[in-house]
Amino acid sequence: MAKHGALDLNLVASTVNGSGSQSANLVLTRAIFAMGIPVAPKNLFPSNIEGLPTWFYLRATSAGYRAGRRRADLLVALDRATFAADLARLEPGGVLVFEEAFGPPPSGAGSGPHLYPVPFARLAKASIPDADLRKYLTNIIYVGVVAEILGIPDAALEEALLHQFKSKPKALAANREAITTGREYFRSNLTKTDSLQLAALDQTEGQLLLEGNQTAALGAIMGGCTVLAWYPITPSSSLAEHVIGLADRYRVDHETGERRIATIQAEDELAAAGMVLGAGWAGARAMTTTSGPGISLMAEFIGLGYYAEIPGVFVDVQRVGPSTGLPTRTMQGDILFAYTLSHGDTRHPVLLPGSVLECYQFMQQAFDLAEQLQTPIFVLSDLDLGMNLWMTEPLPYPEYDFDRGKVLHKEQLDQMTRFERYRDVDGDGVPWRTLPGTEHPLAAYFTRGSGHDEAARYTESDETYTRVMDRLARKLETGRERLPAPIVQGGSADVGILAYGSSHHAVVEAIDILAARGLAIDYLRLRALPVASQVADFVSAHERVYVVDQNRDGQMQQILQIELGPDLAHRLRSVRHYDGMPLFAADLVDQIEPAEEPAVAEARALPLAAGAR
Amino acid sequence: MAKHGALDLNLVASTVNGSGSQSANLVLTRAIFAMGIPVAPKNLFPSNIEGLPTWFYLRATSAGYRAGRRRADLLVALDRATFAADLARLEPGGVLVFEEAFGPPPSGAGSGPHLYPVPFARLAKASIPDADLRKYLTNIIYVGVVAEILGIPDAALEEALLHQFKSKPKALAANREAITTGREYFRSNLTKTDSLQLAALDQTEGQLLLEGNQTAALGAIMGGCTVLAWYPITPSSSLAEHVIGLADRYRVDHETGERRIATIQAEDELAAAGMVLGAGWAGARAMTTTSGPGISLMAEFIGLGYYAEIPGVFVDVQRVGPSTGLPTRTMQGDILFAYTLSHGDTRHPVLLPGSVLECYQFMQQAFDLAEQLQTPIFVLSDLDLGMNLWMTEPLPYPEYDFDRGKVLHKEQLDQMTRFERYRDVDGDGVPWRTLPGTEHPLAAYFTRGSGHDEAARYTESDETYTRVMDRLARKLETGRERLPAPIVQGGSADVGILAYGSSHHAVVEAIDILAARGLAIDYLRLRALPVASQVADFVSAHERVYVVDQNRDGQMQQILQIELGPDLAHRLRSVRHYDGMPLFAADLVDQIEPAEEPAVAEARALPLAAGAR
Amino acid sequence: MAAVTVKVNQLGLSRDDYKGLATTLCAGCGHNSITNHIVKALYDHGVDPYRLAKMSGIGCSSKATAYFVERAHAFNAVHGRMPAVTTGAAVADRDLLFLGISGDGDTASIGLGQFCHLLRRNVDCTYVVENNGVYGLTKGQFSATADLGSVQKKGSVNQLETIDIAGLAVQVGASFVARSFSGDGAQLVPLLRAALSHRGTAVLDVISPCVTFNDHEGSTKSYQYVKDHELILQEMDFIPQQTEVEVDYAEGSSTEVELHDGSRLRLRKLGRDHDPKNRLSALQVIDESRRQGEVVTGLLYVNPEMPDLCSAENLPRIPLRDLGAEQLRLTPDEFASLLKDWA
Amino acid sequence: MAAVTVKVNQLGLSRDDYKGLATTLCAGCGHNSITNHIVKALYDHGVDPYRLAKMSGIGCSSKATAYFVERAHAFNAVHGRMPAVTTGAAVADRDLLFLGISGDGDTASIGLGQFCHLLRRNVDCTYVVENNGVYGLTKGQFSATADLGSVQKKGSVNQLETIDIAGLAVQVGASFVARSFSGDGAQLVPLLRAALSHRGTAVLDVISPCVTFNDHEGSTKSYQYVKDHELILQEMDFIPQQTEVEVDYAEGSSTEVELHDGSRLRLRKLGRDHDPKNRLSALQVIDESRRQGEVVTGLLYVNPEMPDLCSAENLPRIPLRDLGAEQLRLTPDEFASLLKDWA
Ligand SMILES: Cc1ncc(C[n+]2csc(CCOP(=O)(O)OP(=O)(O)O)c2C)c(N)n1
Ligand SMILES: Cc1ncc(C[n+]2csc(CCOP(=O)(O)OP(=O)(O)O)c2C)c(N)n1
Ligand code: SF4
Ligand code: SF4
Ligand SMILES: [Mg+2]
Ligand SMILES: [Mg+2]
Repeated sequence: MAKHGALDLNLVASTVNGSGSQSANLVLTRAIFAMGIPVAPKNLFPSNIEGLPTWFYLRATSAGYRAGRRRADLLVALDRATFAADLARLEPGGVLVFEEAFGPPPSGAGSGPHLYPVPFARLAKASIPDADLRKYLTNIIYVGVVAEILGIPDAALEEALLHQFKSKPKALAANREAITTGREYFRSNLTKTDSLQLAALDQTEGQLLLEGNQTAALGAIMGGCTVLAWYPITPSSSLAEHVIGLADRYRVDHETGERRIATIQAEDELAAAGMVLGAGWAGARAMTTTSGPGISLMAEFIGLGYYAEIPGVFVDVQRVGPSTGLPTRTMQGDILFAYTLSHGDTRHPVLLPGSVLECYQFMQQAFDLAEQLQTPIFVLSDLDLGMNLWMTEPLPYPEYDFDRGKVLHKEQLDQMTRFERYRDVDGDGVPWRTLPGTEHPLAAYFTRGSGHDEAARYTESDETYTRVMDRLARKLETGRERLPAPIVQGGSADVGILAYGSSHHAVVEAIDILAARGLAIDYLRLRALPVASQVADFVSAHERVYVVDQNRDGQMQQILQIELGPDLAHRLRSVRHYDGMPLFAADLVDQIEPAEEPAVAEARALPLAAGAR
Repeated sequence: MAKHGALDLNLVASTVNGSGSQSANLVLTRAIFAMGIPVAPKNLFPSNIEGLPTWFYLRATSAGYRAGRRRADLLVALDRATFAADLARLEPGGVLVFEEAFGPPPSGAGSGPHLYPVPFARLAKASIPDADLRKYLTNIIYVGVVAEILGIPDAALEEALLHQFKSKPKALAANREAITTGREYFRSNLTKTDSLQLAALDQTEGQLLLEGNQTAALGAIMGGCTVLAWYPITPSSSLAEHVIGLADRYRVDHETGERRIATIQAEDELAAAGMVLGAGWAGARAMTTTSGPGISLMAEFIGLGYYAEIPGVFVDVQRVGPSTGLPTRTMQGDILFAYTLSHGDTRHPVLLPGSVLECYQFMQQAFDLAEQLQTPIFVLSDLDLGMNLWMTEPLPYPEYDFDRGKVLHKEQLDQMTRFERYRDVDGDGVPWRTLPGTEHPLAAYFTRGSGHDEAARYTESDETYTRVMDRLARKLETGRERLPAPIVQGGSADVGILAYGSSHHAVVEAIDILAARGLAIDYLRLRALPVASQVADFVSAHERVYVVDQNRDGQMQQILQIELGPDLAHRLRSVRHYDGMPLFAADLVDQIEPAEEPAVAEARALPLAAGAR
Repeated sequence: MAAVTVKVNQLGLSRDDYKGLATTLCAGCGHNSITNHIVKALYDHGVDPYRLAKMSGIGCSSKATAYFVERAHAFNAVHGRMPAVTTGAAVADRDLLFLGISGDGDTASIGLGQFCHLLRRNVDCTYVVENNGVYGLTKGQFSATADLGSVQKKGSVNQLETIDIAGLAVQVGASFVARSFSGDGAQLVPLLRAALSHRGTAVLDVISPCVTFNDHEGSTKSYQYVKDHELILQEMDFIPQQTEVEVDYAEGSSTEVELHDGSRLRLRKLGRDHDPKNRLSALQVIDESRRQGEVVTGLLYVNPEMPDLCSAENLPRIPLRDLGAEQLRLTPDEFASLLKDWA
Repeated sequence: MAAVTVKVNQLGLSRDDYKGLATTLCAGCGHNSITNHIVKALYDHGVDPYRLAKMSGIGCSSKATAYFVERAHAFNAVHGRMPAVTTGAAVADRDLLFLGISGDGDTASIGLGQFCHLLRRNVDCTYVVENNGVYGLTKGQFSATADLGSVQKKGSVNQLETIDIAGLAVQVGASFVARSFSGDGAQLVPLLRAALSHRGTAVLDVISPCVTFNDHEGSTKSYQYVKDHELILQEMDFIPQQTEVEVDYAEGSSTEVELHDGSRLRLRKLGRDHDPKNRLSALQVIDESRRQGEVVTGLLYVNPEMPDLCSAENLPRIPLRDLGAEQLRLTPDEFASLLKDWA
């Protein structure tokens, strides 16, 4: 699918987990990256600790695409259990590196690949005497083989090894040796018959390879998070653990040993949510990280946060539901549920980062928004974004100070004769609050999830109830325009595509592919819920808008039907992907192209007109 | 609003709770009912045990309307705290009975009502020597006063008293006496100046006065519920307590003392939901009762039930949310949340009883549906339906046996060579199941909320995951047509109204009112989600369809936007009521009439045409 | 006008300054008596209303935070989840003084897990369980603290063993555990003051009869039952910090517990020999009294040494919520070097 | 072909009939050893696979139900909520034999409340906690059973007191509580059999080292630590119902516990004097051993008299799920008379 002469190489390594495959994959990734070649790695790991099939997808493109691709140009097959099935992943005419002991692949499989059998186990046994170590080093041998096939220079590998084993000189040496073993074996025993080759580029200068959970964690720290209450759950745990790691490094007073953040591992997600609300009520910037099952458990507290108007940041790194689902696969399956979480009339601002950079930025913004709007803010990331490495421009140092929202301190209260916690004095639906501990007779109020009036007094009055609920709806309107605005690309096509979150990267590529085939598509990337007014403009301006959802039910498409109303909704077409794999461009092209067949045919017939659009 | 000569009397009694007001109100209700007059009582009580304002609305109509009305023709004001405010509830020219000690109402209030001051406290003191008893009897005196004003005969009161105090002869006598005290006081000290009068009718013959929670409980028992796991929460507790009461009476073996039902008061709603799933999995007909906060807490388990396909009946007697909200007020606020409960792609059948009769019927059906569809079934009632008395035709004895769904027993397995728990052998998306304890080597399977294939084996396979999820979507389609179908009334008007649940009764009346004003409206009563195909037909056949929601966000209107798609959705108009009060016809008329002003004007200009429609 | 002399405490506040809204609970409810004892304890203790945070769950009991110290902030959380909310607030602002009110349903039924984990973390707060053995607010169902064999108003008999809140608290490692009775201010007020002076979670399991639903014969949480079966362990006096008091008890009959802020609780043994610093002795006295149908009251266990959560987490003296960007963000240099590490 | 003689049990089943799928846990994981002991216990005990219901929560431990008795139904619930699911299933079909497998995170962190309430109800099941002090499946975070001062693999030190599952179970009124070690089949197999014979909840807190995340020095749940610090209370033999066995221990050195189905557990005291029918003694031995850093194993407490939930609820002998409309509906006469009452 790449342009002529352009690089687009996709490698798939099939291994078992808990066997050092992770570091082998990373070293290979970083080595290619060190060659100046953009990479897009995807790790497909099982929900277990060791011994089950794991696949690593590594794509390298000169176009700098960040999405993956489904079929492999080069397949490294190291897991006997999946060997036969894995062959189906290979492009016709592709390259197959495999454990010699598996025996040759059944003929016909992969229609004539270039075959490189390598006795990995035997090589490991011979070169790594320590059996414990061997378990973790067998995989790295494949990196040497692949380096030899693709022409990855030692210098690039060395750079990658140094990154991976910075502080572990012994491991560094052992891994280096294992790579050499692989390279040497290929040189001495096999002949390259394929034509795959990686040539250095200069497109990664200044770029970083980071995981969304890592950048989100830095965002939390830079956003002034002082309370993290969490409960471990894949794929969100590493976000919390990154926050803790950063805190250990940057939030500890060298002299006193004091730690300027509380990181509490709660007993479950219910408790974590409650801690966030307690802390937010008391004035701290508090957050939790979780995934689907945790969101379900937090429902009651989110309703309290909504109605009692308490700030808090709730990060959902989405995995595949329903229920326990596929804990190590990716999906955008919690959008509708998070947006409307809890019984009664509720609706919550949801931020939808589309890149690791936005994971960093939106986390900071989330704390501002939570305090500005005094309500729980969701940040919905996903496993693909959170746990895979992504090439990114460097993260900028924040330019603005925190916005702590409408808080009245003693000094302001001194100027006032009356303070009512829930009165809309500014007309934006956002009332003022005081924090416990404020030394002023007007300051205190009673926080509750039961009916209350503007002065926070208990009431069952029908009129008061309605008034408060109407203001809450107004507050969300205020929020609507403060949230990250959509980003529009193009503008003159008849057809649009609307996507959000990690889908972005496949969309960008799909647009290129479709454009090359004569179909021009404009693109709106949604970055928050409730949707901003630009969305209606965008939909109005297009005959058809494809809404990309990584879930079965087309949840965003459904939300848009509600938010945009029927007049615009009839322009929406749902494009859905929900098998737990990251979204690839082909998943979109395969759905959009046939649907647009007439338009494409027309465009082909009129190449000039299409180009002029 | 009643037709000329027709009876439409609305009484409001303002008292404090925990003071015997409840039984006074009930006696009055049953007395009027005993006169053959249709009644519609509504109890507005506070979320507390004693000492706070309570209002009782009692409407009597010859038309047999079951909805209430907002303003009082006769106000009984016994609570000093709300006296001034209560006056606003009185229709101009209405009748005011009040505690003399409050002093005369401010002039101008209620524009000249008929005033009947009564020294209730003094009368009580004089006639009821026991101070403890007096607390509970003061209110009943008002019944005597009202009986005298309205002309309620002693015989009717006696019938009501007997019903109320059947097994308590002492209380019966004391209450009878207190009523006489009231009647006598009025006769001796006051002169009737108003023209209110109740004349006997013959419209309650064979009818019952029942609460939805009571009839739902009987439905559960008749539906074969064998496990009830619940946690107390207003307004659902009485449903569970009625089940227990019925079980104590009808499910206990006289000889052995064995009880053919387990009624477990769980430690919370999470546990209750888990118990239901455990019992459903093991083959019992299990249910829970809760309200909004409980639904929030059950979210995770409902997702498990959906994905692992476990039957269970989940009753939500809705109160006002969000959060703790107004526990003793009514709302239809959990519709959208329950329908889409839990993270990931989920959707659940929801039954929407619209009467106490349907509370009884739908509970029975719910158990059949749960086992037929092997999934959690929601029954969404509300406080108005569940905790108020409603006039109803007698409940019919069930005609059908239970449908236990697709369960394979040993005998069937003997005929089979393979059993796969999650295979769609019948093409309806509903697989077969076995119960634990089945003595057959093919029977066992592994139930889990994680990814599984047709044979219930753990898998993370993308294709298998998608296949299972697609089947679950298909299963819901099967459910769609098995659920209680909508009921359509009329059929030739341009305008339609769509409502569900307890709104029914106000809708029926509003249609009469609007028809009298020249606006013909057809009516579809939705009785379940997902919506049946008739709904699309109905909407297609009408220019505008008013969707009645007792919630702020127009949740059903939003669901319909999703379910019907934009072409039909643009015909929908949202009518919302969300102040916690039961829905009254005027709430609808006041919204629909102005919107239809042009149509109404036209109809008035063309009376014959309108009549001919 | 004649000048009226109002008695004030060390902060210059009158007892009225510690009052709240009028109660909406039933007349005679034990919870109301506890409210009065709390008002007295807070007044006597000279608690600054502005630094007080009143926490609760849901239930009649949990409503009680509205009925004292109107000038303090309050958080009425969802049912059974006060512990988590308090934990979050306590780390956010360690200068606040947390007083939590819960019920037996709130704590021992729905809230059992959170309650135990609160104790495990030793969050600095006073946690009062207004224990009536029933769900008052939902009209009289048994809670998990109802005793085995206890009779419900409508006649049904509780078939399950009680969850003994004090015993459970000691078992899971609480640092301060006492039991008392709503009717016994002489005991409850010093216990409350000691709890306020304790750093860590101080659990007060206070039997508080529900006159409407659980004060009948056959109930083991009725006024009469407690009066008949109370086993008072100690007489006690709270001696504030810096107060010199002459010891005038006979040798050996009294002990003192020194609390975190320097104040002391003086205990004079009454019923049984019990060392409140000995966990096992506490478990024993609780277990035995329960088996005998007695309601043991007094200070059951205290360990003033156990670090509270903020100390264990090594949080700064200045409340977290007061920290600004300067203290929280990486400096530009640190930021640059981190990104370099990450590259 | 030569005939192969396969050893079979009283049901005519071979040990292989009690096996499950191949484990996917780490090689060397304590949970795998426990699986083997369970297979042996079920085989020896002659448990009917068709009547067995395998229950679990979420975690490495909770996966283990897949690795034994493939021919039994299994329910892998959500995290921490196995108790509720088991309770529901147990009342639905009292003929099933429930064997639950949980982890320390599953039981003592997220599941603490449900666990305690399961015990309170004395639901008839065996409840095995495969206790490794960490969350294995989510890669090594401390769980609530990690001991105070225990060191995580990455070096951080646990600041919180442990939740002692056995102590907690005794405290909240469990009817059968034992502790064992995954490496000690001689002890665990008879305990498992006794648990299966017990009617009511039988808790087995089994220390089960996580070789991947918690088997290092500084961990108190490592193989080495348990080996060095185990305090074995008793040697034990399970004596099935109707088996006559000669007593050949010295007078006084052994006692027997008779279980509900007539089988007996014979105990020979080793370490300390402890009467497993005495709650207080159990609390004491648990408390003391914990304070000394010992891992006390053996039968800690048993009370065969306590009624299980189905008995307390007076459920019929025939499982509820087998009742039909005839047994469940009111008769037309009853129905009519009820409506009359209601009119
Ligand atoms: C999640 C949830 N479930 C149930 C309820 C209903 N509810 C309110 S208070 C209460 C029990 C209160 O009992 P307790 O804590 O003992 O307090 P008391 O009223 O006896 O003082 C219950 C079940 C609720 N508010 N929230
Ligand atoms: C609601 C929910 N929260 C979090 C998780 C993630 N999770 C899976 S297993 C586990 C902990 C398992 O620890 P433990 O019970 O000790 O079992 P082990 O793996 O150590 O055997 C967690 C937190 C989950 N599955 N569900
Ligand atoms: S119901 Fe009971 S607990 Fe509630 S206020 Fe009344 S007496 Fe107190
Ligand atoms: S991670 Fe630990 S608990 Fe999980 S399987 Fe491996 S050794 Fe066992
Ligand atoms: Mg209570
Ligand atoms: Mg564990």
